[in-house]
Amino acid sequence: MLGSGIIKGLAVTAKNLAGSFHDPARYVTQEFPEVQPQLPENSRNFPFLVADDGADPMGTLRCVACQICEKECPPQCIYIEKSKDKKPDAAGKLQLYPAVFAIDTSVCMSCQICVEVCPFDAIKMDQVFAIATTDRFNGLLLNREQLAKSNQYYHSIHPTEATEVDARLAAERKAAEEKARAAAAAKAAAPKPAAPPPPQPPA
Amino acid sequence: MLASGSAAAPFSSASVRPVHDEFHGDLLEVSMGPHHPSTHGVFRMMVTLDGETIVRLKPVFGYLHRNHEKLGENTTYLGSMPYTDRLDYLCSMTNNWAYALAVEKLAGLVPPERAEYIRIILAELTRLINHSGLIGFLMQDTGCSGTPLMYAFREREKVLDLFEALSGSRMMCNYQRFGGCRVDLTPAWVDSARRLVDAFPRFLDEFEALLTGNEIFMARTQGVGRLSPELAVNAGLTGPVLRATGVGHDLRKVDAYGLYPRFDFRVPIGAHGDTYDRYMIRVLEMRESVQILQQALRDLPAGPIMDPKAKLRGLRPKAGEAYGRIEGAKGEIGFFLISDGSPNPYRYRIRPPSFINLTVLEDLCLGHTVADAVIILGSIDIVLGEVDR
Amino acid sequence: MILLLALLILVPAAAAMLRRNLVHSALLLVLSWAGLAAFYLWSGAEFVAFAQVLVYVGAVSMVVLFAVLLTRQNPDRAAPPDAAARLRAGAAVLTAAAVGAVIGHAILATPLPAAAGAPPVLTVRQLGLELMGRHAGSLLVIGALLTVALLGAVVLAAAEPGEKPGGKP
Amino acid sequence: MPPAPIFATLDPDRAFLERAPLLVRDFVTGLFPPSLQWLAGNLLAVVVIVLFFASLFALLTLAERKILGRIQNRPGPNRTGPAGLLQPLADAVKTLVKEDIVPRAADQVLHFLAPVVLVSLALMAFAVLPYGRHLVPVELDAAVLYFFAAGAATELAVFMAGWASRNKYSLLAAMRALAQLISYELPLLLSVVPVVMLAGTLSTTGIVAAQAGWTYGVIPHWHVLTPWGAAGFLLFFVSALAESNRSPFDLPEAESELIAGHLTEYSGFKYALFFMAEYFGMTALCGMGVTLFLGGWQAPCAFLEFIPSYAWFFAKLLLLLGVFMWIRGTLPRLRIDQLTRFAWKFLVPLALINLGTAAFWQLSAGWSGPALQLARWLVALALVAGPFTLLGRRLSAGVAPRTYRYAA
Repeated sequence: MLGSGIIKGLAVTAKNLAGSFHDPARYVTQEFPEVQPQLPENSRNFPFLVADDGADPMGTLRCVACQICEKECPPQCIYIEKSKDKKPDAAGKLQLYPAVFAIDTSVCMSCQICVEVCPFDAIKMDQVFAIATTDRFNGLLLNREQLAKSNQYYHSIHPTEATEVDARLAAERKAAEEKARAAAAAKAAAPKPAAPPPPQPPA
Repeated sequence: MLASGSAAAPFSSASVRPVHDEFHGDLLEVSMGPHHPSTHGVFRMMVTLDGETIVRLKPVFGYLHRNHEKLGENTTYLGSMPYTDRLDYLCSMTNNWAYALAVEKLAGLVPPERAEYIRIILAELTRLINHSGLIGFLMQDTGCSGTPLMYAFREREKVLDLFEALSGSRMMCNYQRFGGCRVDLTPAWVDSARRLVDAFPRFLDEFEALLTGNEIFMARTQGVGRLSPELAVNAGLTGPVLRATGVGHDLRKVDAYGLYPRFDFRVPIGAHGDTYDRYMIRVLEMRESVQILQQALRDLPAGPIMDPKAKLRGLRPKAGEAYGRIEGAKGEIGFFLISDGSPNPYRYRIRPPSFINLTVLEDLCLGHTVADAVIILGSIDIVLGEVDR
Repeated sequence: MILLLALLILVPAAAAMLRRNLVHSALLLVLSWAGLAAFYLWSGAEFVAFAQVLVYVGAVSMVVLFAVLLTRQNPDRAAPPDAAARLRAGAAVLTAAAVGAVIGHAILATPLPAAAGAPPVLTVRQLGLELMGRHAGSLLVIGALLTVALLGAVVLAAAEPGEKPGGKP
Repeated sequence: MPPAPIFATLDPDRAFLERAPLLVRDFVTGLFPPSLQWLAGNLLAVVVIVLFFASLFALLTLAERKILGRIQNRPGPNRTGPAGLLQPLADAVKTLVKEDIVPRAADQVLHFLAPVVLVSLALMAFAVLPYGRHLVPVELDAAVLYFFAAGAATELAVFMAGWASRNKYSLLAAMRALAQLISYELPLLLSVVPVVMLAGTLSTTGIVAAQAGWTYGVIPHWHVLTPWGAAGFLLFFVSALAESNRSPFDLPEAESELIAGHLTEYSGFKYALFFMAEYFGMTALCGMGVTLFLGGWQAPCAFLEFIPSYAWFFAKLLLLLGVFMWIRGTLPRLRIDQLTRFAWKFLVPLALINLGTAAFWQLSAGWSGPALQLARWLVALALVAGPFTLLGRRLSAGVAPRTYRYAA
């Protein structure tokens, strides 16, 4: 019959019209400003620098300015200048730190390759997406101070990932300490055996 | 009175039957695009009309050329991976997979079984959203004021949420790595994927009830833009456009790459090669993808997701060349790489299916009206990011 | 009132003659038909007025406009008023004056009966009965003619002029 | 069948709500000297029509976007005012403020005249619709003919718009619009002829009166409930869709092909005028459809008579407009040649045959007794369904859902 396809189509739209009033599977619109979207944990936007202690971000930056992310970043939007002096990092070892660490967020495409390649877990992906600025040039060039955020904030946005990273870092730190302690013990033990053997004449 | 174009210029391609030869009225030169509401992005068609029927059609594109291949030669292999998302920005997962496949052939890496399963699941999910999105846009061209498009996008949102939960971004996933995948699937993700896949056939039935039997849609598309199998094969077309003409060429069966032989699915082929067949082939392909997804999600093995030999940085494949190709939603998407041992590929070439499928646009549109040309363009399914690279 | 209506009919017709742009003159012609319809309304013949609007302003004007559009006319081909054109114009004025004189004489000579009270209000039903009664014969002839024309048009449209490129509808 | 005795006291004519509009009118005309009263009464009617239908137009645009939104599972405008109620106001202000660009090459006079003519003709069509028992603005003997005369003249304005903007697209679209309007004028008129034939009068109040009364107090004598009436109503409805350039036939403003058709070169308030004219045209056609087939202001059942008659008219009107919008949200568009072929090779023959069915229905009015009644209905239904399926099969000859095979 000629009109049957059209009538079936009309029935579908009628079902949707009615459905959109009560069926949540159909009425999926979230009205944005009022309803904030719950982003999944892995969601990523622009990167940020992790600082162990929120109070003194510049002091406890994990980044050691090794510039791997600067080399690996496809659009080359990271600019790092190493510091002249060194400062102890979390494990007490003397490390460089970035005097200048700038990301041009107008170029960055948040592809998170920098996060992947960073051996020190110093840079992670943020979830803030409402970052419109009026100033196109300086407003989008984020410097070190604007990028740094506390580890605690990192825990709040990527909980599982943050706990894994912390666990790994803690394990590394413990291994480093044991190595240091073993080295110290070995150093302490080393002078004793070194003392007795000198009397043997070289054969 | 009417702006007369070049009066009866000689018809370029030989296959044009002299239309209205005895009445050479003024030919009307109409330029549709580059920002025309129905050209799927920045694409322009210089259409020469004799009255209502098209006598000549010259596609003009290149507006979205971003020098992707030259860029590929100046960045490391890993550096090009996020750029492949921007090729066919509706199916970033399949673009990634094709590129990863090419580099794996080059560097001799073998992804573990779980990674292969994940790739197949993501590729089939991408096929679902691409086909449903395309049918939504095709219906938008025929005139439904957005209803099928909104239904398709409602389902697409659910799949994009899955992609975001997995790779971090809805469309620019940058998920595949050479030798496996970047992030493992969490059980919660697998459950929501299974729920989505089980609900998809209901959406498809509703979609088909709205469209397949619709007399107006059938009248507008059946017999419009008829493509002969010979022309399709000679023009090197691939994907649903080729299968609609009756040629059953599907890389998942031909190359049997990944673990596709492990899944049983069928490849639908059309008989008339017209716009209606191209629409129906995509609907049937979506149903087959649901079959594959259900099987893949059911027996997803545990295990590592990355080839242990694979190093993230400093990948220097030995000198040589490789061509990795997969059955993307639009057709055969292939990456041809020549490496000279350095971290950057010497030559980085992409085989874009929608660009090659677009070459037959004029042959399909001759003799039709402007309204048909819009639908034919819609049925070929082009994405300008991939056409212009 | 009648003068106003007469002006409404004659002025657009005259203007239509003078306009260089063909489409403008066609539209002015339509305006004069509308004036004619107003005249019928004024004289109380509602049915004829609406029929006039429906048939003329609705359909015949479309035929005229389609004709104007589909024929290719080049505005630059308007012939400059050379000697031959002026001679033709003079002859045209002469004949027009002669025809005008004959019609004027005819109108003035015939004794017009004075308007006998209010015009008879004719309801559509009486019109129908009149048509079906005394003038049934002529109505049937016209009806048959129109139906044949309509069916002819349908048959013509039905017979496809050979396979149109691009396949079925 | 007199209305059931319990409601005798509530004779519809004397119900207060029923007489309210008349009281208002008498009060207003009373303010004027007797000589001007006729003028005042009609002026009041004009003012009421313009105000009411302009606000109905505003609400219709909002309702359309809301219904389309809900069909597509999205809320539709809800930012301006509660549930988007101020959206029409926002649209009006926007169109008023927007700059009104007139292309230099355009023909200024025609370019300005087109929307004005279109809106005035569309408004004129409202003069003859019987909104309520006593609410007929103009009591015309040849009302239906007047209505379609006003409708036919709108084609002229569409042509003027297309021609005046001197633009390839709009000229192409104007030619298409004309072809469509003309080819659907015929089925529209032919579908109305049986109603006039059976009602015996061209005046709309007469037609509504012909549909009065109910059998068993529940089934109304509306034309749509007779076989020829149902066929006629469907034909009228489809032709009305095409006449007002709505959904499956909205070719002139086919966005996907010729941008905005003959409206390409219009902006600002003139563009809004075109839309207003389209909605007025649609409402007028729906009003006429209600009057001819759905029993105008007649209540569907005897005991519902206490609801004032104009409420019934507008309920049915809104129902029809709702179906217009529902169809807009569902169906794709027809191509120009399919559209005209559908009119000439399907609607016109069906309308002619429907004349025959109506004639048969009129002649067989005398058959009484259940057997004869049933026979009468069956013959009439056969006369309607038969040609429909035959012509339908012929129209969709090459078009059918296909079955697909799978590669080896």
